[in-house]
Amino acid sequence: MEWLTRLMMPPAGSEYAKEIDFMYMGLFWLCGFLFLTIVIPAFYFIWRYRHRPGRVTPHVTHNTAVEIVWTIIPLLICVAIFFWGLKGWMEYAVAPGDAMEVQITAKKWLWQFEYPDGSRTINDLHVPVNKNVKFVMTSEDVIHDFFVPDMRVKHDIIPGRYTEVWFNPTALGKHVITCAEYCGKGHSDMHAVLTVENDADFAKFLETGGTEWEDYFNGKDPHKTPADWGRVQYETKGCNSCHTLDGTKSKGPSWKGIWGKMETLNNGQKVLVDEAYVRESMMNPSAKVVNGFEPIMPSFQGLLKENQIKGLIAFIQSLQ
Amino acid sequence: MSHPAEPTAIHDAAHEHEHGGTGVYAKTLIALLILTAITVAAASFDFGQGNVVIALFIATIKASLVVLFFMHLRWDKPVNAIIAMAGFLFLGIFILFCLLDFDARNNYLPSNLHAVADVPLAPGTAPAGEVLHTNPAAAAEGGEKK
Amino acid sequence: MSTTSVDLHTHSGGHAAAHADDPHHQHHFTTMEQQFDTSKIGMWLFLATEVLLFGGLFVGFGMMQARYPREFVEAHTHLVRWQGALNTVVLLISSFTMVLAVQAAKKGDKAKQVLFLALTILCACIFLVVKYFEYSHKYEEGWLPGRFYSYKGDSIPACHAAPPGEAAAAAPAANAVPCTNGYATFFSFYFMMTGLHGFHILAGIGVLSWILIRAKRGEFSASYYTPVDLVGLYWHLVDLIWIYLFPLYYLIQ
Amino acid sequence: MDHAIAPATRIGDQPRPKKNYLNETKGFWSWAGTVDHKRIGIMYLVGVLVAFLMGGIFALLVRLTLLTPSHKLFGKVLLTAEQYNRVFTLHGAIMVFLFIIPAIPASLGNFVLPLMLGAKDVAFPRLNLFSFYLWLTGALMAITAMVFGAVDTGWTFYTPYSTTTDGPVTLMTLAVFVLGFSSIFTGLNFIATVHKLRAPGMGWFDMPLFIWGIYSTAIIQVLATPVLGITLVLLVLERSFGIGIFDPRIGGDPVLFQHFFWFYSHPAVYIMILPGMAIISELIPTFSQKTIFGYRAIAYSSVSLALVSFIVWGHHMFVAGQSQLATVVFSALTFLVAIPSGVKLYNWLGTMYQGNIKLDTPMLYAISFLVLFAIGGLTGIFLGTLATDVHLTDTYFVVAHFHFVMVGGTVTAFIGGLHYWWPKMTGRMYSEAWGRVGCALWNIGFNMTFLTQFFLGSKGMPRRYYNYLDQFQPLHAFSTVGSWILGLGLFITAAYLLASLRKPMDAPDNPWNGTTLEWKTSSPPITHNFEEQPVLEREPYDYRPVLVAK
Repeated sequence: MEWLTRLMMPPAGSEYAKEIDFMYMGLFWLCGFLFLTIVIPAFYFIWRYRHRPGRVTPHVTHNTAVEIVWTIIPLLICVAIFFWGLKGWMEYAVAPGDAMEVQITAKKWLWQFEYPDGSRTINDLHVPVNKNVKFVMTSEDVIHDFFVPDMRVKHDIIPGRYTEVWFNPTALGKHVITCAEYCGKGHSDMHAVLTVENDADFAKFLETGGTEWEDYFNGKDPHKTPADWGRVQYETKGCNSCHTLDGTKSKGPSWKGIWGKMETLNNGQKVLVDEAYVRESMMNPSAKVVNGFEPIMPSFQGLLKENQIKGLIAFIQSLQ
Repeated sequence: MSHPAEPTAIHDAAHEHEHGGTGVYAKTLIALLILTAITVAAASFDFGQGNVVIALFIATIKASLVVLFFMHLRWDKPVNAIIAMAGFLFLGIFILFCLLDFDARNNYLPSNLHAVADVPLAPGTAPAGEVLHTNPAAAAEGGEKK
Repeated sequence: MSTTSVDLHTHSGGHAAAHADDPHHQHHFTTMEQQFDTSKIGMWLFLATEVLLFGGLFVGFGMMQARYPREFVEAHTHLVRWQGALNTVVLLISSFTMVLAVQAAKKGDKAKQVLFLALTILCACIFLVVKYFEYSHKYEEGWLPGRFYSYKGDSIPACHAAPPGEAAAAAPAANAVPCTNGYATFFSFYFMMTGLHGFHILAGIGVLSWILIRAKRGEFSASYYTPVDLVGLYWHLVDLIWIYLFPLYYLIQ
Repeated sequence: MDHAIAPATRIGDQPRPKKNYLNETKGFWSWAGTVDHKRIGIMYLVGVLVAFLMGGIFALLVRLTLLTPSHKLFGKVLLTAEQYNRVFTLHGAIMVFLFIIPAIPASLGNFVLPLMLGAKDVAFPRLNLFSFYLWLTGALMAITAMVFGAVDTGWTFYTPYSTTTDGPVTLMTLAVFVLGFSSIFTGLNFIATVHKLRAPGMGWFDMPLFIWGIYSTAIIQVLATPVLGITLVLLVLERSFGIGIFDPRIGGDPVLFQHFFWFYSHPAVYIMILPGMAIISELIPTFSQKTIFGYRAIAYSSVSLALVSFIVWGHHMFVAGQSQLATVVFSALTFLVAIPSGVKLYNWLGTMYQGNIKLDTPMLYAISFLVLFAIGGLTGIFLGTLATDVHLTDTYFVVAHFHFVMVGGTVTAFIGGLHYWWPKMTGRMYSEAWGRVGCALWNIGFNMTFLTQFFLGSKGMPRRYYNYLDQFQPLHAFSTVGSWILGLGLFITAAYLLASLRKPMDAPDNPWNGTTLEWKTSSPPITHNFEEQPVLEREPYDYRPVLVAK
């Protein structure tokens, strides 16, 4: 029956997820059976007692015994299901004491993760495999919801309060994090990537912001250049929520053709878009704001590792 | 009820006269005034949480007097009493289940924490010009420090 | 129920003919009594909806009090107890005069009916006058709802003095903005609840005046006094709600 | 019990009276100022069907936008994310507040309830008209809000999103407030009517089950809707004056809003489904030509559903940050809902057993209801169960679940009831053949659209999403195609029903051999409903052959 589970549920990323799948399938078969107890008699009666002129129907007003049976049996089933669900839920609701704590701040429309060592990422969550990880969440604006389908957990994130959720990932690799509480225009783009990795990789990640970047800088794969790495940063670090690649104006200047251009700043000065300017704009964005744009960009100081900055510069350079 | 009863509105009205009456209403009013005095007096002592309980208990007695005598529910048809009780019953359900939630919840951020939240977050997410999480009163006072 | 003898318990009487001439009799009712009972059920149902309408505010008040216990208790002290008590007495008396007006209507005593209705309206007006003084005092002091709250009393602590135990995680070090949250919320509820109640008083004055005019015209009699009775029920409910508002706001300090 | 009486059920068709409620008076004001419950019912019917059309168009637009991940149709982007958010909000708000809640009680209920009771009108005819105008006012306010840019809050108006977003939220909220009062007055009217205007001889347990359903609905309307009213007032005040109750920026509590909202809106689900069940309880015995099985069980289950509906609202908030204690209590109570719902389903089956089942269009819809509502109800178990709910809530699984209950349940029953009473309301029979076609398309389209969404949901597709992962595209496309078939089915249904109005009146007084009192009067009824005050002589659904009079 594994195939049926896979048909209906996303991949299971933790032991807890497997338990939920088991429960889901259990309910599926149970409800399927109950469904048949309704539908089979219904269609049998329709055929068996189809209209015949002159057929006289018996006058049966009720049958107490039968009615008690079909009240009590569902009641017992329901009580059993409640306790089954409660058992699974207790596991979800109570985080183990030894869990590593990651702070999540949700905001329209991105996720910020902060690790115990203070390093931060945006829309990019890394956790070590087979470790309990607890997330302490709050929101900056409206209600969001931290949903990791592969882990079968979700919880609302409420402004002005902390909420918690935890899991123990067992499946190495990438998983989707989505926002499951409607939060406006960018609701459906409020994704983050969850990477479950082994301890060594996780330690390295904390040091350098990941291991993946190495593949882009060793020149082995023609499809993995520093500029491609920059594109990955563009998509995962939140750049794309303000900068477009096709020349259309968004909240920030489009990156298309910006490299090497003389831009007019909001104080009337002109500046050449080169490596120094791009670097400064990431670290101290409000220093030189291009005319016609609000100074709304936050500093990415400490958020971007050196390799990521290099990648981004290469990427912008490539957008001629 | 195979034979029709006789009551008419007039008859019924006359019938109702047997209930109530100026004397009963006056006694009710006096009881209500005395209870008001008691509840005011009780409030000047400090019973801790008990004050709320006493005040609401006395209020409920007073409300019952109004409903039973002034609103005639004591003599009225049962259906009206059921409707009245249903109103209060469902209000009770509402209160009870809300408290069930509230009493067990204590994970608030300190109020106005976000006024100075120092999380540098990205861009463009708050409507331009709107400062999130500032205290309106503080804004009115021009940020005057207390 | 398959007998030809008709169960008439919903139509006690079948005396339609007796009232066929009554101008107040509506065609879809068999008897005046049935019509009267129906109106009463309708009125009680309406009162039940009123209870839940106000109830929502009471629940909200209770929940926010649980959230800001300290602020609420302190804010309570800004309310003047004798004003609340006076209004309570005024409303109780108005309920008494109202019930006497209904009794007079039932007896067909026009003079008394008009007198007691007028007294009830008078009490309602006194209530509103007291409320006016209360409100204007609050307005002057800046004890206003939500974002209009501008009272600068010393008792209001700075925001970082948050409830203990919660600030540990991320409480900012230095933040000295006065934290009016709980206070402003208290006065939001104060104005909403007494305001909605006051609105009901105003509406009550309206319908009472209408009843008064009809009573003067002699429209009510022992056989038809439904409007007086229903307005009476409404008026008592307004009183009843105040019976809860009074201790909740003026006595818990 | 002796049966030596004149037949109550086999009424021969009397010659049609020349005057009926439709032609007794003419002109605009004869309708706009009418206090006749039948005319008010018809006006409501027209109103809710227009709302249904609007909500349906928005639904098709939502589905069409989701056809491809690029949202493009013939190279053009159909809706932007902002437009999409407004459209699904409008779909939800219109369908819930303007269509489903008033659909059965205010239109069919208004028309049929006094007839079934053997009364001349509802208890308060003028209040009834007032309710209708409140509904109309609310509808016009909602449309005005739509013209001024519409809101993007979702029909649930969750704070603090709703207190901070742009758009005419205040107007929309006030529209719903007004609609709420329309609903309250309808419920109040029906309760008083049921209590005091039953025909001579009709005790509580001689009432048709439709009345029980509407009565239970009315209880909820009266007791729950005021809380919606106050919630919306608080929301408006929060938005306009910052009173600090729901918005955490100024000390409020957004979860409190959810409690307030669902205290009404969960019972509101039963305002929607109970009348649907009520119609099915009429259709099944009539088209099985057999007495209802377990009359009292069905009657009690209606009332108990109404009561239980008030104590389960927290199951909308299992992951919303309510206390864990509340979550567990609400989950346990939620399972109570399953019992009366199951009792009804099995009692209907018991009624069909040994019946004489005629598959006319209304019965086809009743059977569709059995199947669709069973799926809707059973998938509710997945959501009431705590552990699985955590994964499934706020996904398409929930979307599919409540569409199965509200559309597969309520709307199916509504269309069934519309067909059932159409001859009574209009005096005309519709095309039976087209009726079957419409019902078949309805079933195919509905299941294609929404069965698919269970899979989307359990796979992890969150609801209210404009962009989605490519892997979901095939299922989304399938669902969208289903919505077209659904739309086609409804279009055909509307077409043949409207076409029947062009014919001369041809409906017999009792085309389905029904036993309840509305079939005792002419089709369409006269203005005062009955030539003579009907007297109930047999219990409803009594299909025993009539004995010869002694």
